[in-house]
Amino acid sequence: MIQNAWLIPVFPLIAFIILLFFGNALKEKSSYVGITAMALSFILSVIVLVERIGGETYTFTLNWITFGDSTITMGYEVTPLNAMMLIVVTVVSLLVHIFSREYMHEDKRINVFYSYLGLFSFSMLGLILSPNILQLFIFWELVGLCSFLLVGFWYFKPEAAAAAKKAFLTTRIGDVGLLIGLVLLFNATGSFEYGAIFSAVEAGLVNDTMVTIIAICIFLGAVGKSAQFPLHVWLPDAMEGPTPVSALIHAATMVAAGVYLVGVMYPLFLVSSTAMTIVAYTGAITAFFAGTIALVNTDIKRILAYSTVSQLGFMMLALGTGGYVAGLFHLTTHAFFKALLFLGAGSVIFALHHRQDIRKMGGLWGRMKWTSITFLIGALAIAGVPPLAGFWSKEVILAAVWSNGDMFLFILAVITALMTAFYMFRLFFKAFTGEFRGDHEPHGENSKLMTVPLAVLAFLAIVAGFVNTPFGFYLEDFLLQGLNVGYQAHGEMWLVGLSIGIAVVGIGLAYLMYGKKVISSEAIRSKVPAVHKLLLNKYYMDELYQKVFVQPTVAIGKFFWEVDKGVVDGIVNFVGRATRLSGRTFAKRHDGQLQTYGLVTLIGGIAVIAVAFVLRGYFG
Amino acid sequence: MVPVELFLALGAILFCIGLYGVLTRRHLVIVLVCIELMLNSVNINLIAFSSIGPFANITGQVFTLFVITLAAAEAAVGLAILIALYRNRESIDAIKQDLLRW
Amino acid sequence: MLSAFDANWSLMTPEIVLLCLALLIFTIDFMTGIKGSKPFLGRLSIISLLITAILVVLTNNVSGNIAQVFIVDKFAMIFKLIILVGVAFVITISMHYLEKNSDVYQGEFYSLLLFATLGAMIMVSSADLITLFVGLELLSISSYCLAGFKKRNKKSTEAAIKYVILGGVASAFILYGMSFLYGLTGTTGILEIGRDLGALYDQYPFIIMMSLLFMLVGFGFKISIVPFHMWAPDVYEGSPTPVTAFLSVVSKLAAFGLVLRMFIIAFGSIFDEWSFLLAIFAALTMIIGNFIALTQKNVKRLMAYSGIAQAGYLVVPLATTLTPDITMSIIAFYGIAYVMMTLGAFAVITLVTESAGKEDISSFNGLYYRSPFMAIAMTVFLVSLAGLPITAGFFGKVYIFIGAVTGGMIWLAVIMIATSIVSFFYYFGIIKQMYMNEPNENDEVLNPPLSLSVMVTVAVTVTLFLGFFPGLVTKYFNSFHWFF
Amino acid sequence: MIANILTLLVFLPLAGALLIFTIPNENKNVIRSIATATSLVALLISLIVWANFDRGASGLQFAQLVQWIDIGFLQLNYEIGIDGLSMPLLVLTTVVTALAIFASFSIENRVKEFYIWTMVLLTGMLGVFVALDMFLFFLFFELTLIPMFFIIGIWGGKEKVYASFKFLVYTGLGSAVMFITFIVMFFKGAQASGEATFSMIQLAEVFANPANPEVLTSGVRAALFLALFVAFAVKLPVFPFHTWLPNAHVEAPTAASMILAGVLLKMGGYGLIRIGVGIFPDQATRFALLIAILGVVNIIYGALLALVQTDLKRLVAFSSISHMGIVLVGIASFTASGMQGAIFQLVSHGFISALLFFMVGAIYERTKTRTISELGGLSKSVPVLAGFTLAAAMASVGLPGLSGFVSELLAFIGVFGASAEILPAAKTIGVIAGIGIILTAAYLLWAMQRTTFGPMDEKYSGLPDARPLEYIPMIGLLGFSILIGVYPNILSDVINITVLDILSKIGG
Repeated sequence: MIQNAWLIPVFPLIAFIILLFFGNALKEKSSYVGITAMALSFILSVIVLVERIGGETYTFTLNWITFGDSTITMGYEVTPLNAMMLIVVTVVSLLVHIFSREYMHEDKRINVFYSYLGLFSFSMLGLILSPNILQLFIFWELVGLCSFLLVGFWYFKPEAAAAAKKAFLTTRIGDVGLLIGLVLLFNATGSFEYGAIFSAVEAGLVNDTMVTIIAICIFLGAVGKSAQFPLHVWLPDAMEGPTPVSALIHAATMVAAGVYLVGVMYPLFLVSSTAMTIVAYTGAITAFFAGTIALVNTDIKRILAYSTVSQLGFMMLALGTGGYVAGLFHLTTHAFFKALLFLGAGSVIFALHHRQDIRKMGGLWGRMKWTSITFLIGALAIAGVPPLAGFWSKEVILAAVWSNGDMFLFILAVITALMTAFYMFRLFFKAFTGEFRGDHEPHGENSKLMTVPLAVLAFLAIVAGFVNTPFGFYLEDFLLQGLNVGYQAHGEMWLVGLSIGIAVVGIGLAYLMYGKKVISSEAIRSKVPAVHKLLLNKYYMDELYQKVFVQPTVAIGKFFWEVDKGVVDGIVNFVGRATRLSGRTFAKRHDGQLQTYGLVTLIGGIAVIAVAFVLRGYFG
Repeated sequence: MVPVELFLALGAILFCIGLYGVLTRRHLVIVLVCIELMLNSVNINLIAFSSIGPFANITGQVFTLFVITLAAAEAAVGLAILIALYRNRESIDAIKQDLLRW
Repeated sequence: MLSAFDANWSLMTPEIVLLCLALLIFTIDFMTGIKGSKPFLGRLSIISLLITAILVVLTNNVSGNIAQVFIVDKFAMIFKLIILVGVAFVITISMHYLEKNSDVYQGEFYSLLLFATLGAMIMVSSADLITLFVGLELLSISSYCLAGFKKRNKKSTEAAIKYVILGGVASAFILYGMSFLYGLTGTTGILEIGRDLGALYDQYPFIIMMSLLFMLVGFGFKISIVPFHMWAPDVYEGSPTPVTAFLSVVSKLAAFGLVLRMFIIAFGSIFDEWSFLLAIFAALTMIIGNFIALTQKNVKRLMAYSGIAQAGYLVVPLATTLTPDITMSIIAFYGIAYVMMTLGAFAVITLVTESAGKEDISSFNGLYYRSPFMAIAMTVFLVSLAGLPITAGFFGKVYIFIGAVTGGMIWLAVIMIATSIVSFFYYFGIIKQMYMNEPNENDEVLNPPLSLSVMVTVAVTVTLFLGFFPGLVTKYFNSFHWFF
Repeated sequence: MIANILTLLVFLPLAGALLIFTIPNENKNVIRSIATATSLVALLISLIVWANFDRGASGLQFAQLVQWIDIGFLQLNYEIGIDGLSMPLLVLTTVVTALAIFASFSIENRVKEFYIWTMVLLTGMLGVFVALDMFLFFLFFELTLIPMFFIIGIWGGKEKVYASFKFLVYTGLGSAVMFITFIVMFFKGAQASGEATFSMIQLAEVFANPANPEVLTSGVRAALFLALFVAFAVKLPVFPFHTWLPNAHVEAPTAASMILAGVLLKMGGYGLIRIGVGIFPDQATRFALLIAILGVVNIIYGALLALVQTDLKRLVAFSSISHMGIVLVGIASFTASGMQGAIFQLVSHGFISALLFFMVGAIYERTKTRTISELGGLSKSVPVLAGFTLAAAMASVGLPGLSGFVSELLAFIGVFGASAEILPAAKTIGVIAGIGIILTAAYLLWAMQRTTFGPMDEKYSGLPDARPLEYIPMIGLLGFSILIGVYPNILSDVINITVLDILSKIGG
């Protein structure tokens, strides 16, 4: 079946095409088309994974374009990493498809929604199966498009329209970097194929500076897509999209593509220590930075969004510090528990008639049992409570950072982990415990269509971590087949303890502040109002970008537009007008006086003759 | 013997007077007369060349006859047009003839 | 010296026949009463012209001369044919015009046109200053009369008086220049002058230059090149439209033939001394003609400036160092193109302005709706005048252009192209009026008379045909030895 | 049949025009069907040519040579033929024109003239792409001028007269420069080789032959190349010769805008490669930096101006200017990929810009406005149109899977791989061009945000969505864009050998 892996993305594509043409007729039934396609993909992915575990990497290519002596191919490839990612994506996607059936059923454009989801799944799966980095880039852009479409799904909301544009544009900045990186890489190695690239790089055919530049360019793409600092600004805004979309695209899959990209290009990064350092620092700073913002935010989806940014930073940090398996492991586990959290949040929002402010929630525990329990599992997982998935992956990341030896990074990582536990439980306590503070009672627990996906994800959030524990590094062995990515650090016992400690401290602190309310959050806030304001305004990054990039660009554009009208076109019009004007001036000499005519004839004749004589040399 | 240059100078002077008259006089009859003057300067030249020029021969005088004839024809047509003009405009002032311009 | 009776007078057959026919028409006019519509005279004139044209083809096919005073060569033949066809077109236009203007004495009009034609034919055939002058005056004096032919019309008489006075001055200039030429060479024969001039120039450079320049002023006036063009717009505007057409095409081309004969034969040996001057004049003419034409609202005046600009194009080959035969091929080709497109345009202009009763460019508004055929034909003529493919005007210009580049006058060629672009404005301005504006309120559908339609069709066909297959004509021209 | 197929292709539309000429004005539908049929047959013929095009052969195919005008020192031949450079553009022309004709059915006044002019225009455009004789090339080049003048001037918008005259005179001026250059090339070639010819192929050999350095000094060749560059720069258009384009595009009726942006601009790029680079490879490489800088200026300048436009159609017009910069950058790299990128961009932009103009036209037809601020929420009122608009915008942005991406990718590979001797500072240029791509995304998405997205104005609520007939151009153009985007080999195997031929001259 592994030869037929190409079918995995094709199923959702077929769904997309069907819905594109017949969506209007199918309306709500569209969901079944999408769900069926995803289910098929999922089944096939499982088969492929099983086959791959015992098998070889399978590659299929055909010529895509020829120029000069170079040929670029396209095709698909099943490597261990791919196979793993296929499962992650198909699972989450399938669950989101199911979840959306209920969540979106009131929307008239549900068929459009499912067609977009289909397109996205196709693109994401295509991205994963790409045998070369160019094809990856192609699908990379396509998922960006889907993200744009889905964020802007409710296009009639100006915020959604703006967010969609922002999402696309910001990632586009990174993408151009990536594109340049790819092109440089191609020119340096003559190929887009991973294997050819890596062997060329390892053979030293590309000089170190170039490798560093290329790596940084490629990383720029990852920064955009995975919402790393300083291009993270789009992800929180992208929460304007429907919540299942946030779960699928902006938590589990697409945003993780940046991490995945660094993962597949890992041998290249390994050659350049500078690039690795940049990756690590970017990841760490992002993780910390986004975590701090999440501390004060009050929108349930935005908290999760910042949390996602922070966790993605964590993965980058892992990769940057040599933790190849750690980063990708966290990517997997994070996909499950973050999708769970988002879908849980979606469930809450759905029940609350699309209200997202956690200050207006509270006391949902009794009202929405399944949602609450699964959400708690997700929160525990992300906080790193053993034996849930997040614990195992976070622990290896800390180990990787520690073994890297940079104390600054390690401290940042620890603080971030602490903050993660804290703000997740701040969210949990505020939303699910205490009194209900909203104005509209929730309509109770949602239907099975929504809770079952939650339950499945909760299950995965619990067990996904077991594939790579100190008791057995199965995932590591699997991913490292035929790959040399250096030493993979494993946690020592004290790190495990630290990990648990962080989680406990964070949760405890949140409990004290928001559960028990022993410590007043108000008091802390009033002590450092400036910091609070700064965090609340997300470090003023949006405003900064607006002032530094957007407004000057528009101003320059306006300036040039004036120049274009006034000067460039002005000269053209001036020439035209001057021609006409001189014509008129000449014409005015024809004043109707025949004696003027005679005189002009005479003077003109004499003048021309004089000029000619002078030129001819008659007058010396 | 009077050198040919003197006759040529006379011709030139006549030509210039005629031209000056054409360009300055407002009375159109005078203007026509001045044109005759210019043509006569040509005749003087031709006859001078014909009799005392470097290649004196009879052709010049024949030419002169043609010039005189055609000048007369031209003057006749000119005067006829002048009369038509006067009928239309009741003026033969050169300056006032500026319906056609620009 | 040959006796006049020994000469081969048969060479002059076309001229003599035309003279007789013109006199016949003149007489018939007397006998039928001076007033009233006389379209048959027009038809008769056209037939006379065609007979003459056939005779030209038959008799002028050989080279020959009458006492080196009247010569017949390819140059004369082609120019005569161009002139005769041109006049035939002009008479076709006139027939329509005269139908609309019954206050004009028709018989005189046609016979005067024929006399003028005779003058033009003599001009291009003459090889003697005297003959040349006589031909010129015959053409000019007839033209003066024609210009003022609407004698109750203020503009017409004003045009005539301006024309006669300035024309007279120009004649005086030519004669004054000729008198020196005669004085230095002792002959009025152009061929002899041409033989002797090279040697004489070393002796009397200044006087010969003077004489040349005086003649240049006069000839420049006749072909209306800047700065001697001032009369042209006024006269063209004031004259009856067919006369304008006659002046701007036939009269101009005949004068051009004269210039060619004088400059190539008589002054050919001192080419270097005047080519540069002509280049300057050509450049000025193209620039000023096209620039002023931009601002014109009166369509006849516009055509006057356009004609001035076209004259500039025609001067270009003369100013470049080509062999006379190539120069002539180029000029003759453009001459044919010029006759076709300009007279075609004038036919439409006459039709439109006479229908509208005004000569403003706005009378062309919505012509496409009123007479699609005329609008399309006019478009072809204007496109050809503007020098865009695929028309005779385009290829004529290309030919001139290539000639200029061959002759090393790239700057002149560039000016030519640049000013052609300027001319797009006003030529396409008329096109715009025809297609993009709605018709004026009182304008009705135009019903052009058959003769005019036929003439326009012929003009369009030739214009397009020469655009597609210029080679057929140029090949023929290139085989010529143009001058006697 | 195959032997003279190009002649058939070129003059078929003219025959169509003549046929239309005979139909009375009133039979609008007959006229429309004749025009459609003619353009479809032309399309079919071009596809037959495409199918029979030998992809493995270098040099010219379907060549034909007939003596046309012979005036002793001047010989003009009817010499036509195609290679991998002209083949795609030929198909582009027939496709875009056929679809533009579908888009023009809404024209109700003076239908007959419109289609006559369109047919003449088609002949002109096809002729430009097959002509191998420079004089013939010029003739066809000029032949496109007058129909476009009429189409803009008669069926255009408010400022149609100004726009049509500006188009006529400005591009006419460009043609004039081209013509002068051609003639000078003709003479210099004749001086150098003793054989007077306008044939591009022969002239390329003459100019490549270093045997006659006195006549063809590098100064002369540089001047000729620069003059050619200016001539084609007007058509392409290249900053600062671009100002006719926004006027012409904005005022032209939809179908004309499609043809104008889709095909007419391409003649500039085609000429630059075919004649500029083809005959003066050494000079082209010498001025590579200049070309590249102008290309980058075009990209950035066009994008910046597009960013601040308030009129949707003008925005698209400026996007054309921006995109044509990529052609220049691609050419300037003088690598196989860059050159191919330039050609790809010509083709791809042809489809995409035509689609964009079609969409703007369709929107305008319904809303009667092109002002961006007055639009909004089109996704709600006309979802299908909005969807295609969005798709067109995405194609223009360079989204993979659509043709724009491939050309950008190739151009980038080219410019980053350019040899430092030919194109110094190539990487800087590439990076700036990259910024241009971001700006492209910015202005298009911003425009989309304000037009297709956002709350719907109530007055647009009852607008009819796409008519069945409108699907043809929309799907057709988008389909070709997707086809090239998904499987670019379909183009590259045609282009590649020709590109290598061109580049082989630079190496030598």
